[in-house]
Amino acid sequence: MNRVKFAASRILGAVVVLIIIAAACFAIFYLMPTNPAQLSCGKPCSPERLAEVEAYLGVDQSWWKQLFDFLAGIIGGRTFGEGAAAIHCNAPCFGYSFRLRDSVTNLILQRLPITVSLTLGAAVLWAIGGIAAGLIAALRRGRFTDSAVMGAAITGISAPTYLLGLLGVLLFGFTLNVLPIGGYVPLTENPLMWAFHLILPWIVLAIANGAIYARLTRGQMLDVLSQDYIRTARAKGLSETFVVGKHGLRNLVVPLTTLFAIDIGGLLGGAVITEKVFALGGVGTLLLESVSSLDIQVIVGVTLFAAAVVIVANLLADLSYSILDPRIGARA
Amino acid sequence: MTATTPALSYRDYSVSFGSRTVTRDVSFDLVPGSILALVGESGSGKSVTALAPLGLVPGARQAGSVKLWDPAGPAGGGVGLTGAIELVGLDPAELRPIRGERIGVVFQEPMSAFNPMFRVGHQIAEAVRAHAGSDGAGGAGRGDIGQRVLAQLRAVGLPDPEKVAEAYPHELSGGQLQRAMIALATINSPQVLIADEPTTALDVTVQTGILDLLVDQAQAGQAVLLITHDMGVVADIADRVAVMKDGRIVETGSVEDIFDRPASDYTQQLLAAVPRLSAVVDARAPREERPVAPAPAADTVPAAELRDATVVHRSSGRQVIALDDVSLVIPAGRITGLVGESGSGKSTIANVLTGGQALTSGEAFVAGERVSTRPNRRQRRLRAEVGVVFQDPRGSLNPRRSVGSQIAEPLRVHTDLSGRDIDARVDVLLTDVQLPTDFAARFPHELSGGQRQRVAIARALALRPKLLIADEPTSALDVSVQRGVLTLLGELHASLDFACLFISHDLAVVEQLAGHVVVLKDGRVVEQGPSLEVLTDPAEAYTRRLIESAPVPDPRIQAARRAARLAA
Amino acid sequence: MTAAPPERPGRATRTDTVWARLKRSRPAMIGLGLVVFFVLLAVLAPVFAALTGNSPYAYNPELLAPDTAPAGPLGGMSAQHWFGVEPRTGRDLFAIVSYGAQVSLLIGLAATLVSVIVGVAIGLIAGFYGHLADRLLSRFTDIVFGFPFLIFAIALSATVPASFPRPLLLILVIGFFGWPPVARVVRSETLSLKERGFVRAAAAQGTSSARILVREILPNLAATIIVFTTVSIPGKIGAEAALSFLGVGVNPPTPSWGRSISDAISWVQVDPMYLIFPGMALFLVTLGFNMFGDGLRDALDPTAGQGPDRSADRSPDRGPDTPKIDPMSAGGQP
Amino acid sequence: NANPELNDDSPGNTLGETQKGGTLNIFSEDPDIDFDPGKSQGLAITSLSLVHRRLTTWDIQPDKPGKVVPDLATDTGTVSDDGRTWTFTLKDGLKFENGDPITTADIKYGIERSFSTELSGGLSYHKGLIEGGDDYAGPFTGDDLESIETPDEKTIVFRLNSTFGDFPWIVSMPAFSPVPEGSDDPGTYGLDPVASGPYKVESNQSGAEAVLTRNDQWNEETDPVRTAGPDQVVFKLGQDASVTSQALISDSGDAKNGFSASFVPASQLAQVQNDPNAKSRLVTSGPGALSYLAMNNEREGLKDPKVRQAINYAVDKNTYRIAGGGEISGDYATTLITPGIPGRVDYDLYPAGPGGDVEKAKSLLAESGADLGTLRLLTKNSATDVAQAEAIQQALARVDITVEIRSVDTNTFSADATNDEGDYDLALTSWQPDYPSAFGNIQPLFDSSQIGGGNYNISRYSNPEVDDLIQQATETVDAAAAEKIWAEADKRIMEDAPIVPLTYNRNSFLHGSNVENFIIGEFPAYPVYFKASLKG
Ligand SMILES: Nc1ncnc2c1ncn2[C@@H]1O[C@H](COP(=O)(O)OP(=O)(O)OP(=O)(O)O)[C@@H](O)[C@H]1O
Ligand SMILES: Nc1ncnc2c1ncn2[C@@H]1O[C@H](COP(=O)(O)OP(=O)(O)OP(=O)(O)O)[C@@H](O)[C@H]1O
Ligand SMILES: [Mg+2]
Ligand SMILES: [Mg+2]
Repeated sequence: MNRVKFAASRILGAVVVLIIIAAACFAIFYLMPTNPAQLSCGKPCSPERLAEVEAYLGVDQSWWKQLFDFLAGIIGGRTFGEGAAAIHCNAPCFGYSFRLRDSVTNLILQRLPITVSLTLGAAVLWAIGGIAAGLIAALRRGRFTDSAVMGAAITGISAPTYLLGLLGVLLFGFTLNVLPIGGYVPLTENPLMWAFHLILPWIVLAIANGAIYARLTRGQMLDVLSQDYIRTARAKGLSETFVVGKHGLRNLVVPLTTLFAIDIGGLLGGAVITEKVFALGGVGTLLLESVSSLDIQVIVGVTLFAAAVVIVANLLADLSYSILDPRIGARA
Repeated sequence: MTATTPALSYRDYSVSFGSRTVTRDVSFDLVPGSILALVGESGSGKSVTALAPLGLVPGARQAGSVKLWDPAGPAGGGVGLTGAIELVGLDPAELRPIRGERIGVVFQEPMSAFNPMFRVGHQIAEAVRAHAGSDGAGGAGRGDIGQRVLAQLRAVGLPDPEKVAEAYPHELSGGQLQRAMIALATINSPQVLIADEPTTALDVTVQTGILDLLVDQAQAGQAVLLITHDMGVVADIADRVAVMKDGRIVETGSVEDIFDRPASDYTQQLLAAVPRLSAVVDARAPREERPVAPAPAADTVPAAELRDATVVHRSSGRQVIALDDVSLVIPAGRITGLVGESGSGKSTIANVLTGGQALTSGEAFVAGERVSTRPNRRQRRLRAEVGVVFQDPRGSLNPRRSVGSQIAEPLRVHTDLSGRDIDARVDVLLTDVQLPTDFAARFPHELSGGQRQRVAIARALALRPKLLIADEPTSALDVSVQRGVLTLLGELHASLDFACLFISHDLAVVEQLAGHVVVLKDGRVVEQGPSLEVLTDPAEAYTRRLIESAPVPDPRIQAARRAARLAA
Repeated sequence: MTAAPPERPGRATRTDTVWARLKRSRPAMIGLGLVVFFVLLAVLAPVFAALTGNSPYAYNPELLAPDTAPAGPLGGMSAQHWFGVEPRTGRDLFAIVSYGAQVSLLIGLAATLVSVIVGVAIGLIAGFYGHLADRLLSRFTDIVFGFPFLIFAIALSATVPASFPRPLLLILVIGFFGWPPVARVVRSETLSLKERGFVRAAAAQGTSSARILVREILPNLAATIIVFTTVSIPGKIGAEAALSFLGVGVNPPTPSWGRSISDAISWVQVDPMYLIFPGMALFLVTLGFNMFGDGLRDALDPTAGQGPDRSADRSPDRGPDTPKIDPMSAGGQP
Repeated sequence: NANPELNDDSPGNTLGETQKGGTLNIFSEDPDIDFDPGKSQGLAITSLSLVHRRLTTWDIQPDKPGKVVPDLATDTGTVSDDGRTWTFTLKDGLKFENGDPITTADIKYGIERSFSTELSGGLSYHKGLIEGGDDYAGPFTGDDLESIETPDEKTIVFRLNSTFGDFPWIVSMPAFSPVPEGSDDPGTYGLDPVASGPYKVESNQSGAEAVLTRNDQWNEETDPVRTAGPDQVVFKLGQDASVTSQALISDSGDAKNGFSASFVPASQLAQVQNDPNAKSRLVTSGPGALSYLAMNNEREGLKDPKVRQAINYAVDKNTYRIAGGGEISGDYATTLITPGIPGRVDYDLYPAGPGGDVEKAKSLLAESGADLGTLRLLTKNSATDVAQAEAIQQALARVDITVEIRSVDTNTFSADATNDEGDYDLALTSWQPDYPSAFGNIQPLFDSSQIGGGNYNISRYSNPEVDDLIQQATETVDAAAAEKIWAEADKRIMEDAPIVPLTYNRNSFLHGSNVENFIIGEFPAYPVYFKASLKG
């Protein structure tokens, strides 16, 4: 009962957050000196035609009118133009790109597999690798392995992803010529090639982000190992592996889930750079393109999508606590 | 019981951390069927002594010898005979089968001793499973173990073992958990049971049950090492006592010897510092008459007053009634004691009076003015009439500011004294609380716990408040330190003439200090009146139970009480 | 955060012990060394320029081969040009890297300052006042967390009039999007500090809220804030470089490591030195701050992960709302 | 005929035999490819020409000027005596991919739809040229454009506002492709158009790739210029230019069978020049597009021609060119009409050598006495553009002109440079005419009607005298006569020095080792997509 109420209030809050973000998008791009209509007016472009295009794109409206139309479109769908050439964008309509002749929903869905493959694959890799490294460091605390792993971690954190990525592309892609650069093969088409094309970005992303997991895991594990219940577990006569592997790890689940949720939420934002570096045409690229072509509806649509992912990820994390942490489960 | 064969014997046992030696040349024996109490101040090395041989103190370097004798070995055998395992220097893999199987441990904080993520029954079952292979119980299936856990839970006096086994730790009360902890520690019937302050975190009424359980264990033939700093507990159940100071055993002896004929100065001091509840002490020796404070003049304004005060907390949809229609008067110029079990609403009253907690209904007055939580100037000035000292000596002072500036803070906020006048006042206040004036420049981490509480009192008294609220100001302190602070409070009260609301769960302390006492239970006032009356001749069953559960530091009285209780 | 065991009067002051602990940590000292090195490099950039006569703006077409790559081996390294020269302009690479350090450090430090100030203010208010303020500010934090930072940075850099100083814009943008992690940590610490005896005592004695915030709570957050500041500087430096990498950083010809890196990457086969120097500079300064920040945290909070510490005030029920946050992981934000 | 010399009706394939078969990869930076002819600004020889035919097209041969040649039409058009009515006749046997015959109604409809707002964005020269075009809003509202007549299925007649000698070039533009009205959905037509060219669109996925396969209804006999070698053409979309170049340099994987639609970036040009294998696959065009520094003639200080002339002297074309990739990236420019355009006359009004003449510039500035303040230089934000802007900045610093660079992405650049406000002092850009005529060099850049409103008179230069000359030349149907007037206008404009001509760019392209017939003519400086083929 309570969980439903909690979720409902969070979702309501999320909707408000999203509306504010949408408003900010429209406001910022409205203030921008560049007129998006000019980009799709044609060459040469007469002032009359420019005005027509502006009206057609709706960019002659005030930003709050644009925002309102956009929000109304989500609820009731939208129609652009009229007569035979009218374009319908069915509810929920998260915008329509005149440049790409498609609804933003479709555009995101088209690009999403790439972004998801890229980031989720990397996330799995870095979560596993990072947690394993952190555990090893925690167990070998103060010894050489610990210093080595933590040294590697801090190095990984310090290297900018794009530098690492570009160097990786250069080394493995061009100099050694062992890995493909760019290009994406859908998983459904050929799983092997899918992985082969993504392995380099995965590794590069995993190095930078895995380091954070390693540090978190190590820190949390040491923290947990200093708790009284670990002493109890030892006093029971459990083996050290059991103590760490069961009693220790179980208590890391919640903080690691939190971090993972935040990361998953932030992946889309980070995809902007990653996809640029690895020449992959995912949602991040879509966003960059739309910004440079001032495709406001796509920008707002994708931004909202990205923000929604962040919010949903956080919400899921919050809800998952009640499953993962019995202390909360009972309370809710 | 032929208690000649020790189960565990310490000989010249020392533990050091790095270059710091924390225990030195500790020697004593744990004998099956009897309870040895290890007492001493905080930090004296009790826990280290008990736990380091089991490898449960990381970083500890041990020297000397701790031998675990085989129960099946020849009785009365000399040193070095087979059947003894030397625990010092044993490597972890060899220690593991001993832990939980031959030596069980009960820890102080039951709440943190259980892993919050697993069910209690599961955690107990683990202890069985960990030794199933070596034990011949190897064939024990899941169901068998489950049954054993339930039986064990029932054995430690938990009426509904199924529910407890299925519960997560946070779903149980401290007392339930401590029983479950004892069930866990004893499920493999170890020879030795180490109980490290098993009752300090519990209410006195709950404590009794736990102590009974330990006695049961000893009677079942286990050698019990009980670590405690509560001489009442020692008097209640210990057979022998080892007194520890600064890492050394200063005295060992039977419980009667220690209490009646303490040999070392330290033991004498320790016993003298323990507050005693006259109600029970009376039975033995006539107590000097305590002056009964004259009834307050009817026309003086009370220092504080609650009228029909109710506080209801709503958190995540549940309602907790912290105060239920409480009316009480704290007369000016006198010390009023407030006692009651944990959660009975004592601190809530303190919070209401200091404007930190809004009343759901009813009214609160300080010095005749209504208290509210509004942070306006009037209320703030009203709060200057109240000084507060809280329980935790560590949290009571800001670690980032010097002692002097913290004592001066209320003066800066509420007066326009010049800097020099303030400094002068701080010096006076420090002297009042019997601290050297140069302490003003120190930082809290440079003080001991008792010294910190003195500073906290000085700060609370800086504005010469009409009311001092002390919320368990000494419960985190060692008895000897506690005594100093309490004496100080009494002296200050006599000289400065403030009213004081003294909150404590220790009836003896309240009796020692307060002329008037209020007993609280579940947010209601059960009984109030002059402390002498209430605590010697309680009208309410609840108060009586409180009094009777509080152990007194006298083995004979405790033995009598125990006998009476068991007979009933 | 209080480290010292209670019964130990008359010890050296806090700062001394922190410094002593720091000195004992080799990584921290290496980190500090790197930081100092780059600060000196930045500060002394004009001195070096005067010494060698190389400005980061002066073209030297004569030092370039016909294909516009630097003439001579190792990117044209010479006694005159210590790091060689930039391809297709012949500008001195050492001057570019050292002046680039000015930009990176200036923007990184200032943006950190902005985000720490905003984050601390918001976290303090949300944590201390609670109720409506907390709910509003936490929502606001969510909003900023939800914003895809890069998009806004790109859009803003196009929106803001050109007359607005670019470094200031970057400082504000990077700083603004960087505060939520600070605010969250400060909020949760404030929540727990609020329950400490000395704060309650102060409130009970009629000290005003503002004074409690400033005199009682803020000083106790200092360690957290210092550590957070130190470890978030590299993130901010990285954000500036990333924006420059995407072409929306400081205006050329102001040197910027990020722009040099994005430029150099396509030259790497012909002139690897062009990538190595700015790339290493960015990497090393980041590493330096990270290592120093780590050491600082350990020095300020020796209880963190030091095994069982019985005396530290450990909250017995560390729920999921207070996960120990690694300030280096800020969830995709700068 | 307007250009008899160019309208030689017998285009011959001077290349060797074209191998048929294979998959050709074209690497494009653009994430999308829109095959809607109404919206395209593409050249007659690039992407869309693989799918759509137009009335005329271009025949490009290595080292020869490009020619306009008939495509769907039997000739490059006949003009009426008053010069304002053009008539074209379709060849026989023309079919769409679905087998339907191509009629002039389809062509008319294709042109009409390009007027609709929904399909704005394409090359629009015809919109102001065809009578009534200014007020026409496209066929979707129900109207048709009466000045285009289709008396029968094979004949189409255009009535123009005024005489326009270059009309045969205009009808080679994308909007002159046939679109069957029945299959048109303006929302999606660009994703899956009805092909008239040798290939049809098999799939088109934004951000990934577009696959073209053979259109078996295309009749090679009717199409003398398209060789259509590969069986399949795949556009690899959204490819980073330098990544593509690296792949092409190492000649690995898909790159072996492909080429890049973008120039090789300057940095990689250096690499290619040091790599004999890659160098053999580098194709560099002749001098083409004009790179120039536009000076905003409407700005206070820059209003003074003396200042603009001073800047012409002050600029260092050498460092500019080095920043762009050195010698291989172009030749120094002095004129507005670019090499490869008929009628070009070479001259240099501000002779100073590539390094500039600082003294002369200083003295001119002193004469003028104008207060310049800080000049804002608008440029694109690619590494090369920025480096070039910095070179200009550095050069002007020599004469104490302070320049502040504002680098923005390409779209913002064109929007900012062409809007009504014109908030910049200098802009660094280049211009390639949309068809090889001096008109394309001069009119869009210097006619006063082309200021603001999205048009490309970025120097915002306005001179009635020049406007007159432009009109005169435009309306001159006789090519030789027109060329003379254009040459005169060229020099007349440079006397006012609204811009600094910097270089005539040479574009360099890389192709894979398995690609042949990869040719670039004198104009335009782009490869001919429909002739590239794969080795067996
Ligand atoms: N892991 C450890 N590392 C370093 N010092 C320790 C460690 N554990 C305990 N000590 C120190 O050893 C001394 C004895 O500690 P011990 O826990 O035995 O005290 P105690 O008598 O049990 O006190 P309390 O009544 O407070 O529990 C103390 O000074 C303590 O600071
Ligand atoms: N903020 C709060 N929200 C919900 N319940 C609360 C809150 N504060 C106190 N309570 C509940 O109110 C009741 C009274 O609490 P209070 O702190 O006054 O008890 P106490 O007598 O001081 O106990 P102790 O001896 O343990 O300090 C308890 O049941 C407690 O759980
Ligand atoms: Mg202890
Ligand atoms: Mg309390």
